Amino acid sequence: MAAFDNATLERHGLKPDEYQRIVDLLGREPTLTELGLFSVMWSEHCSYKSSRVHLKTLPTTGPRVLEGPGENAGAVDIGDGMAAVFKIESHNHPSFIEPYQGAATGVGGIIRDIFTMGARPIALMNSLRFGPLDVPKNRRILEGVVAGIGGYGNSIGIATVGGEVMFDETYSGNPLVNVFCLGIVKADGIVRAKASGIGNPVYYLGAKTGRDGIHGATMASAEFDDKSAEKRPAVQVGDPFMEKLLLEACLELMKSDAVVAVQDMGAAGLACSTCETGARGGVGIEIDVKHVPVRESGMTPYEIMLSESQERMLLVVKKGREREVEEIFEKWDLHAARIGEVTGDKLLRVKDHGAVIAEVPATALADEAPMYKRPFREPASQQELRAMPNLGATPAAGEAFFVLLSSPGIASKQWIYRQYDSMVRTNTMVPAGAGAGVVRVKGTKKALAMSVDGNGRYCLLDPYEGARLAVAEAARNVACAGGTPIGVTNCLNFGNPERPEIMWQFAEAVRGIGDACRALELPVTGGNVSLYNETDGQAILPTPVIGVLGVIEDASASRSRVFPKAPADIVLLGVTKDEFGGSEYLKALHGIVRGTPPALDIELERNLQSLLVEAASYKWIHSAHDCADGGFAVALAECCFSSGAGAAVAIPAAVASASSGFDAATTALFSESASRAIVSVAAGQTDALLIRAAKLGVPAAVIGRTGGDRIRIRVEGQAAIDCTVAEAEQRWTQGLAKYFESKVA
Amino acid sequence: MKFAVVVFPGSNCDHDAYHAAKHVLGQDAEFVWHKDTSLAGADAVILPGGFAHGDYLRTGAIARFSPVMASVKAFAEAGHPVLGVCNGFQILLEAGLLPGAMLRNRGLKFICEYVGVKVEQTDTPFTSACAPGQILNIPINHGEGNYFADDEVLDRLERERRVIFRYVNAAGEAAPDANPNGAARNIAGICSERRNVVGMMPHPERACEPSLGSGDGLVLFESVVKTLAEQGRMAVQK
Amino acid sequence: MKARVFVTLKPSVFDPQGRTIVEALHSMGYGGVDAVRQGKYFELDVNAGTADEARTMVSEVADKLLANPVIESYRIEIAQ
Amino acid sequence: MKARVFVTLKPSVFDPQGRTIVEALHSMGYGGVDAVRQGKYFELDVNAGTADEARTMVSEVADKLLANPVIESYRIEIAQ
Ligand SMILES: Nc1ncnc2c1ncn2[C@@H]1O[C@H](COP(=O)(O)OP(=O)(O)O)[C@@H](O)[C@H]1O
Ligand SMILES: [Mg+2]
Repeated sequence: MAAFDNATLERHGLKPDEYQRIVDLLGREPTLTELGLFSVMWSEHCSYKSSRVHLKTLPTTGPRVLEGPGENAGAVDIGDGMAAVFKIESHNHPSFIEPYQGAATGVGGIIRDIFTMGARPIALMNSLRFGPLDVPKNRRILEGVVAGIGGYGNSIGIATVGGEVMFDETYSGNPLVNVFCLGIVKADGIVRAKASGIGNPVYYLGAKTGRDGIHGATMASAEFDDKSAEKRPAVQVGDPFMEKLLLEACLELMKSDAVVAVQDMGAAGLACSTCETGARGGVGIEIDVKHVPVRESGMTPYEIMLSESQERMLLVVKKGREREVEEIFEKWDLHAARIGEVTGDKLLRVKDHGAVIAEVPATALADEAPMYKRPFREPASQQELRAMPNLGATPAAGEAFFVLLSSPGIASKQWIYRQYDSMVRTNTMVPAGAGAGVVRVKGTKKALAMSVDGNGRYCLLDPYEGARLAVAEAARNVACAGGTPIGVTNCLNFGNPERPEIMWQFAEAVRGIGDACRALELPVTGGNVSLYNETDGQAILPTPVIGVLGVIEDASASRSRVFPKAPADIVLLGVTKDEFGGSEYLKALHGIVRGTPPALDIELERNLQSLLVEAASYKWIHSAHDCADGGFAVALAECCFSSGAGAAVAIPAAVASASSGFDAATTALFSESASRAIVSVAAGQTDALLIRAAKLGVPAAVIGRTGGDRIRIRVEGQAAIDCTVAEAEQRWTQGLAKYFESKVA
Repeated sequence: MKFAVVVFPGSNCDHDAYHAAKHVLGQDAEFVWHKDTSLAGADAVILPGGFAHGDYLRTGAIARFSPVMASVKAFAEAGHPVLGVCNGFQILLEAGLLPGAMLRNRGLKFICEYVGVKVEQTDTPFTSACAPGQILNIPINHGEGNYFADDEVLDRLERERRVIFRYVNAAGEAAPDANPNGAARNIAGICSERRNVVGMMPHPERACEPSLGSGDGLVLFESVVKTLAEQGRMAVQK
Repeated sequence: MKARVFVTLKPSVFDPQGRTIVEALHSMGYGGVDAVRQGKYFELDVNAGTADEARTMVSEVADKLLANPVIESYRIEIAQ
Repeated sequence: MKARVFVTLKPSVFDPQGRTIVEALHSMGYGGVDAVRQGKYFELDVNAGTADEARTMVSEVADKLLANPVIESYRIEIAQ
């Protein structure tokens, strides 16, 4: 190991055996530029070296799948000759370092992944995790992240139609920012990032290259410690205006057949985009860094190749068609530069003013990264976590209800989504905060429904069940909106995979996602992995976030969770059992994450979802909402909020399973059993719904009516909750907002 | 009739205005790129919402120098209807086609939500089909909609009945709690001296289809058709 | 040549940002800060023969673009 | 006492606003402006015995609130 000392390798995040692999692949020592290329391409972030063995087990095929994992985003057929392109991605570490820009550039990155495929992005969602809000720093992070998401998405003009936010101490030093984007494209218009055609010119389009984010990709793959502050110069600044121009120009370009391949420059910038497009197409790419537009003077080729400046694209154009594409660049006032061409030798060759400074097989960088089967082991503490401690006296149900409603995890997220443009391009069918995201597809009768969900508490207690529950919940939310789930994307946020306990969480979660998706016949078309989310040895809750996309054949059948003003029957679908493990109730009232998460009967779940979709399509129901965090009582209240209607219902006691020791009312009201939903029924359709439910084997009961201005719940004939909608809503509305109240009148 | 929707780099409600005019209202509409200078054939011009030039520096500050703006000015001076929505309003202010300026929202946050908007005057081409005092439920979507002008200008606007829209509560009062952004005198929209140029922060084009939440904004588009028909200025196609 | 332009809101214009900052400072214990006004600051690299030429050009630029005379005023400094 | 704080992006940090302004100026015919960087400018009224005391307080305030140390740096001027 002559050429580089250990310190240099360590700075590049390369282990000695990894370095040896490089030498073997090249048949020589790498140059410094080459070392940099390997460093970023073989980082955890780009190569998935710890996660690949597991990800391979996920189901990725199905009749609707047009593009599975591997491309910039997944694509599924939605009928009418159209495809939906969607993906979720994390920007966790950058958002901790600089919340506004970290989140903003995260949004910018996922949007590029979508339009790179030729699709017009039409909706965004975000899944966020923060530490408790009584800590000022956590408030500042949340405030910055939300402003950054809005700042980017609002400016570029893509509606943010949904999301979720949860809080836990473990996210204090490691907030999670996962962003989802959906686009639509003609099914035969999908553009791949596969270079081809020897001699075709390679163009660089968009913002100039600066020293931003050099080693961002390796940073995202290393744990935080006290020294992370030193990595700060890496911060990238987002420019949504530039991206809007890129978006419009690229979509215009891709309408012509002059463009062969398009690839955005995200993590690992020019290095990644050149070797990946080359490797995918089985060709080589040669560029000269002297042509790359730079923002700062004195940039070295190493820096130019590794820079992560935002809002840049790589294009391969058909030879002879250059003028055509250049005219489009000019129309949009975009700077473009011809930086090289496609070659037949399968090498990524980088020149600096003609001198070759790196020459590496494109596949060595893109595909030959080491793949680790890291050891995994169930943590010794796992059994203890699953046991329920003795909790003493149970508070009155009415009190607990108010505590839950004002708990930031459950409270209204209006303070957040009010800062997002949720309507631009006039497709949004379900208002922000009223259920799954639903956007119509203009030019068709259809709409698309989408939801992102994940529950780190469940996953801590049982990562396998927790992951299955996340798939089920996201799909259920889509079904509640009237959508038939058709595809899944996922973002896997975990701690340090070099620790066997974390690797166990990861492996179990992936196994759970795979099993749930197979059972629900949902292909996983893409996703993202974010590891090393830990600070000083304290890992985040294992947090797989699942994004589900569904189709609503008739957009007018889309449903929100909000009760109608006119009186309607309320039907509860599913069964409530005594299931408090990992619940919001235990967290909000007792400050603990313990027990066994709710059991998931996947057959029941599947039938419930079919029923919900059918009931919406026949317009038997006005509204549908699943019972999730906080249980039945919280879900019922959420159906009342912003509807102007109250509800009076009577429910039976929960079915006893593992007894938590709570009284009958508490159990029935706050247990978090899966596979349940509250629907309000259109006049005269109750029987139709109940008959269909019975056929599908979904327990269903009329529990009361909407109306009045109170929320009244009786359990086993006893009054359990009786308050005005207004007083409940006030707590729910203030629960999160109170932490941010500005004193400016 | 034909609406011309001006597209600045960074406009993002251009398609929404176009969609409302063409597909909901059923009139003709066309996009006009900001580097073009011809508005030939247009009966009304819309400057749409969005973030022209990123809204960098100040909202509308750079857009007002776009080549198309000279034509918009001439079009307005000839008495034709011009509507600026949100960013379009901000551009009209910067271009001096309407008086005043925009400050950041009082709460410093971007706000996207439905608000109550009262139609104060119906003698403009964009409110002629409204009932006097009608309250529209339409969304706002901006970070800088805090309308400012000095008292003299404000008094003059009131005197000349040029405050066209005001933020109001459910009771129809322009009360402080109905004011989402701190705008002077709850002003949501104003018109020019000749009344043909209207700027407003709320987005009527987003509220043209009840299935999306509200159809209250369509009346503004219907108003133009009505006014132009009354003036015999164009052949109604519908 | 370097030019700096300071753009500030006119005294008669309410500055919501400045106000929020003062309140935040007070709640952080900085009672000693009575008032804050937020403005914009631009650094320009200009190509001009003399400082006077630079000033003329920069004033034009400030008048036309950098400041909005309805709400803002500006001040220019030229440094060689 | 009056204090002024100039907050600018660190030199290595990309300034999309500045870039957009330069491009606008070029298309308006001001080719003589080579570069623009946009920053923030604050005027503070502070209650302090001495200029040094004022400076100490204002630096603290700048560190904590006015500037984002991750991407910005600042400069302070105290005027009596
Ligand atoms: N970060 C966010 N961005 C946008 N919308 C959000 C966000 N967090 C929550 N919401 C919205 O608030 C509503 C309630 O969220 P949640 O309680 O997680 O929904 P559910 O109970 O259906 O899982 C949903 O409509 C959701 O889309
Ligand atoms: Mg949820």
